[in-house]
Amino acid sequence: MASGLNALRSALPVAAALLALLLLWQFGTTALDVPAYILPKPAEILATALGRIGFFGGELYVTLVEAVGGFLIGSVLGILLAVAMILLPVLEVMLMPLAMVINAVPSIAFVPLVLLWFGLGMSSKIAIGALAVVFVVLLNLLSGLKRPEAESINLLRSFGASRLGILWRLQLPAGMPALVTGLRVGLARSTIAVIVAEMMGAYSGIGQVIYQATAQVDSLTVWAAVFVASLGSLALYGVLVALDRKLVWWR
Amino acid sequence: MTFFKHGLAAGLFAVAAALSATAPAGAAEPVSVRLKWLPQAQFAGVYVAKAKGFYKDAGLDVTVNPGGPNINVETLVASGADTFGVASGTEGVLYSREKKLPLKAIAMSQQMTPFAYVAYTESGINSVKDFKGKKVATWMVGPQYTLYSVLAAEGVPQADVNIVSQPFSMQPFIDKQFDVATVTLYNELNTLKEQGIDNIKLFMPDDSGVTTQQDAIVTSEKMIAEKPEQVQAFLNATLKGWKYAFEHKDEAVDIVMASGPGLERKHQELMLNEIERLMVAKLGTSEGLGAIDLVSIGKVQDDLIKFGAMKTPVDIKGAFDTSFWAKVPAEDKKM
Amino acid sequence: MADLAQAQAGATMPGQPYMELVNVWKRFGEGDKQTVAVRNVDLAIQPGEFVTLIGPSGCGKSTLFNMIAGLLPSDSDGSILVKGKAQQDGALLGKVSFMPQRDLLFPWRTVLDNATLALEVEGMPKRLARQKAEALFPEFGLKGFEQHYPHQLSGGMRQRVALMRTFLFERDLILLDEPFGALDALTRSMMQRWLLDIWEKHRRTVLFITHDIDEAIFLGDKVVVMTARPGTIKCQETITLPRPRDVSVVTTPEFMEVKKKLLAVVEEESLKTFASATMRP
Amino acid sequence: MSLQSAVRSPYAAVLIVAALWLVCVPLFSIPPRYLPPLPAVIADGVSVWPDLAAGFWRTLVETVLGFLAGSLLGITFGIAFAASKTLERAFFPIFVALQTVPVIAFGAIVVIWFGNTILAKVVIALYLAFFPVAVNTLRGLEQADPQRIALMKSFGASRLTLFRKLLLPTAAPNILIGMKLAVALSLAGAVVGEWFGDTVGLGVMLLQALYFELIPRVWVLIIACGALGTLLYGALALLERRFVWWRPD
Repeated sequence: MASGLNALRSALPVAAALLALLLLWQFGTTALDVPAYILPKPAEILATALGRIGFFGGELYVTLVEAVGGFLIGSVLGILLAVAMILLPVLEVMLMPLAMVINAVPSIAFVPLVLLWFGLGMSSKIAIGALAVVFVVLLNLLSGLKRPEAESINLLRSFGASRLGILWRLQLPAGMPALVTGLRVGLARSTIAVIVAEMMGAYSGIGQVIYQATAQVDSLTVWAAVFVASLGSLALYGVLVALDRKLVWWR
Repeated sequence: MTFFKHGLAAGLFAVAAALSATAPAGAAEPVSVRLKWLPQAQFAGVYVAKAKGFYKDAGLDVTVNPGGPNINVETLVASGADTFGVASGTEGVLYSREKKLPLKAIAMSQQMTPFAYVAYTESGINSVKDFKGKKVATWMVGPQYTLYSVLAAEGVPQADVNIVSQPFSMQPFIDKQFDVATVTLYNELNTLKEQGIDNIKLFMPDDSGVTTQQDAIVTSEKMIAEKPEQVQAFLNATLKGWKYAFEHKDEAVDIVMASGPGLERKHQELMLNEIERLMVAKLGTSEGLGAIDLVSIGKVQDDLIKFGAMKTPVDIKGAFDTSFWAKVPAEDKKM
Repeated sequence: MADLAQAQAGATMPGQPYMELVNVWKRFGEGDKQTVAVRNVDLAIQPGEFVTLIGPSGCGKSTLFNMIAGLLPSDSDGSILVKGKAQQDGALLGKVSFMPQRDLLFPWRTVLDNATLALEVEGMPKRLARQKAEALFPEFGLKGFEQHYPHQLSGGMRQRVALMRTFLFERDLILLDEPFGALDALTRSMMQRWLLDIWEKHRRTVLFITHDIDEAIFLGDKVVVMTARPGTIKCQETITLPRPRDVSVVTTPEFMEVKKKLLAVVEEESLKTFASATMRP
Repeated sequence: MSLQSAVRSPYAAVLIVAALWLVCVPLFSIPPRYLPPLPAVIADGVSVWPDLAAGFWRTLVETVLGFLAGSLLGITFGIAFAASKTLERAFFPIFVALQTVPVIAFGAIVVIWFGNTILAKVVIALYLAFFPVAVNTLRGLEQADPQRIALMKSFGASRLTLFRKLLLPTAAPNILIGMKLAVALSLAGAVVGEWFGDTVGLGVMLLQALYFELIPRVWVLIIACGALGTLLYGALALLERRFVWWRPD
């Protein structure tokens, strides 16, 4: 009961702010007579989204499957790489500079290659999603795994713990918050990368909807698609925040 | 609208103008033209008109703004962000008018359908009728309706053809993942040739009686109402630029090459040749460059409505204003 | 547990020290940059003995400790013997029950699971380890806190959890590195008495580092004083105060006498450290 | 010693990768559309060198401007959020939601609002960059130890002094973490921004390479983007070493 009230209290400011923004948008565009092809009214966008909810839902589903697929593959790869680098420091010395350089390249720059390699189907989107995630997870987790001080490691060593034992009992749990940060950043990146890749070439998905609607001067569909996409990635983000509480329960 | 004119946009445009200010252009009117794609020989006329001073002579200080994916020329021209545009084509203008965008086409660059369908010579596909039961790839951002029209004109039921979405890359066709693929005559066809693929057959929509004029030159209704003389001046100079480009191709390619980073000269030369073929075809020769073919436009609209791409027909004479083109001096448009 | 400790202690020959350091050195760096952290340390610890070690800060106590715990190899000119046998590099790991200065509790583990950490590393099934630990909770004054997380505990309680973790790792030698250094005086003296109770019950061999002379005398059978860096053993003082000891022992003349003597030594060493630190360019 | 190895290892890695590239492509006869031979890539880079240099410079300028503006805005929001819980509750979730909006969907709108100037790219870079800076500034400011704040207050420090002498330095390491994330995002923003009708820049060239299927060119541009990103990241890391020499506790 009390927690429900608390939740309400913390949700109130954001609800108020959102409502204020939407009203400003709605009445601002009306008052200034802004045409829909420049900035549609929120009510129209919502009506368009709801009116073709099945269509948008289907396209969003494709995009989310690609984003989540890429996210999962990228995360697992990133985690494995980080663990390998912690266990084999030589690997870190060799691969880290390369990882930093690749991470510095915006993942959209790889879209052309990925489309050529994996075709227009879902696999190219999953690949670009994974690419957008892997280095964020790697870099974050690696710094997290290194967080425990030498003293804690020494304590475990004095108990006779092996390298793997130290990793499992100390470094992995200690690296959890950093991993979660990496996952959060990665999820947002993979969704956007997937949508961009869909725009550049795809059979379906929200990005392709946006691209086609733009070509056909259908700005309401563009905005509705963006709105739906944002709702989708917010939902994913929500799942991750809940996961965060599970993975980092002790804070 | 007013908000953008007088508020944010105006201020920012002032900054923009200050940043991109060219030499003091005397009385020349600053206007801009938005292209549908990145700088390439497809827009040689515009670049030539600017480089050779045709615009300046006409009293215009033209800024050429390239396009890109997710840049919609019609929206930019309708909103006043750009004065003129080389927009998508017949379909795009029709969609825009249906969506109540206050813009009109004043000329049509390409006189015949620039799309064509390619199949390998050994595939046994000898006519559009043979598309039946085959995997045919086309771009799903508009050109699919041209394919539908072609199939309809040839009496091939759409349901009998396996139509799939085509990537921007020709690689799947090269790898024979499709039986038939769509090309533009000025770009993808050349890409295929450059990769040494010449065992192909071409099927042109115009041979099936389907013509859709592309690369519409558009401007806003406001411009037409308030500054018709500028609209006329722009059109005259642009067509003159095209004529000059076709008569001095080497120079035209030089000018295009200087306008975009990292262009391949060979590819641009081929492109200019094909663009010439498209622009001087049909009315392009009999009437002159940029002619508007209201009959073909009417047919395209009928088909778009039939295929569900448009819901309500628009007034074609209102959407395509032929009056400016009619007033272009013959020496500027006749080849 | 006491039986077990005695049984293990019984394995040493009568009169033979449990652990012996013979001419132990530790140098860091090479050539001109070389610094000597520990120099020529000779020390014998008898089974069941409570040895306290004091010295000025930075005297190399912790380096010495790390070597005894097996975390740091000693230089090759000396050796560390356990029950008369020389220990090769790393051989001591897992043989000494080690408690570092800070409690180093893992924030993601409950108090109970922090206490069983060493047992888990040993490979004991979780259920068994927990049972074993739970039995010790009343004795360590932590009953009812089994499922708490470290951040919910006071400093004294955290230290007791760390001690319990050390005790549960049943080895003949317990190394305690200033375990009460961060506690306030009241809590500290309570913890000292409590530690003695526990020790008397279990009789494990203890080596205890501190920089508090009172603490060293109060707890130890033997007080070892280290010199300023490079650290070596300056003197050893056997404490004959009767056991069990309680707070009143601190005010006895015997205690005062030992303290006076040690204070003089430690003072001299501290001054040396201070002087060398302030004279450094 | 550590500095030396730090300087040496990236070069070593680059050389190793180059060598592998050089050897593996002919060895396993990898088709050029997957990975063109390194000499072909280098030759292509040389052939467009003036454009590449101009594009590199333009993208660099856009990225830096967007990054600086975004960082400034992010720090401002971070401070505002730290100062007012209500503000944070009201706007933080909206900012999170904004992060999920693909800007690239709004090419035309960006051009309508911000023209076809460098400003449009800067705005997109700013939009992408400000959020990580805001989040990390907020987290950093929240980390200030209440006891230290009390200490400063006991010295009679004003709010401004407290902020300048304690809160900001405490938050600095976190702010820099945010800025390191932001610099990569600014680059992505600048590249995408160039897709909205520009003539100069790495993004423009990338787009052209994509549609003309110039695979060696794509690799040239990926390498150029990587160099640009690494350069900026390195500059930031240097700045970090200069201004945040202490370790956060």
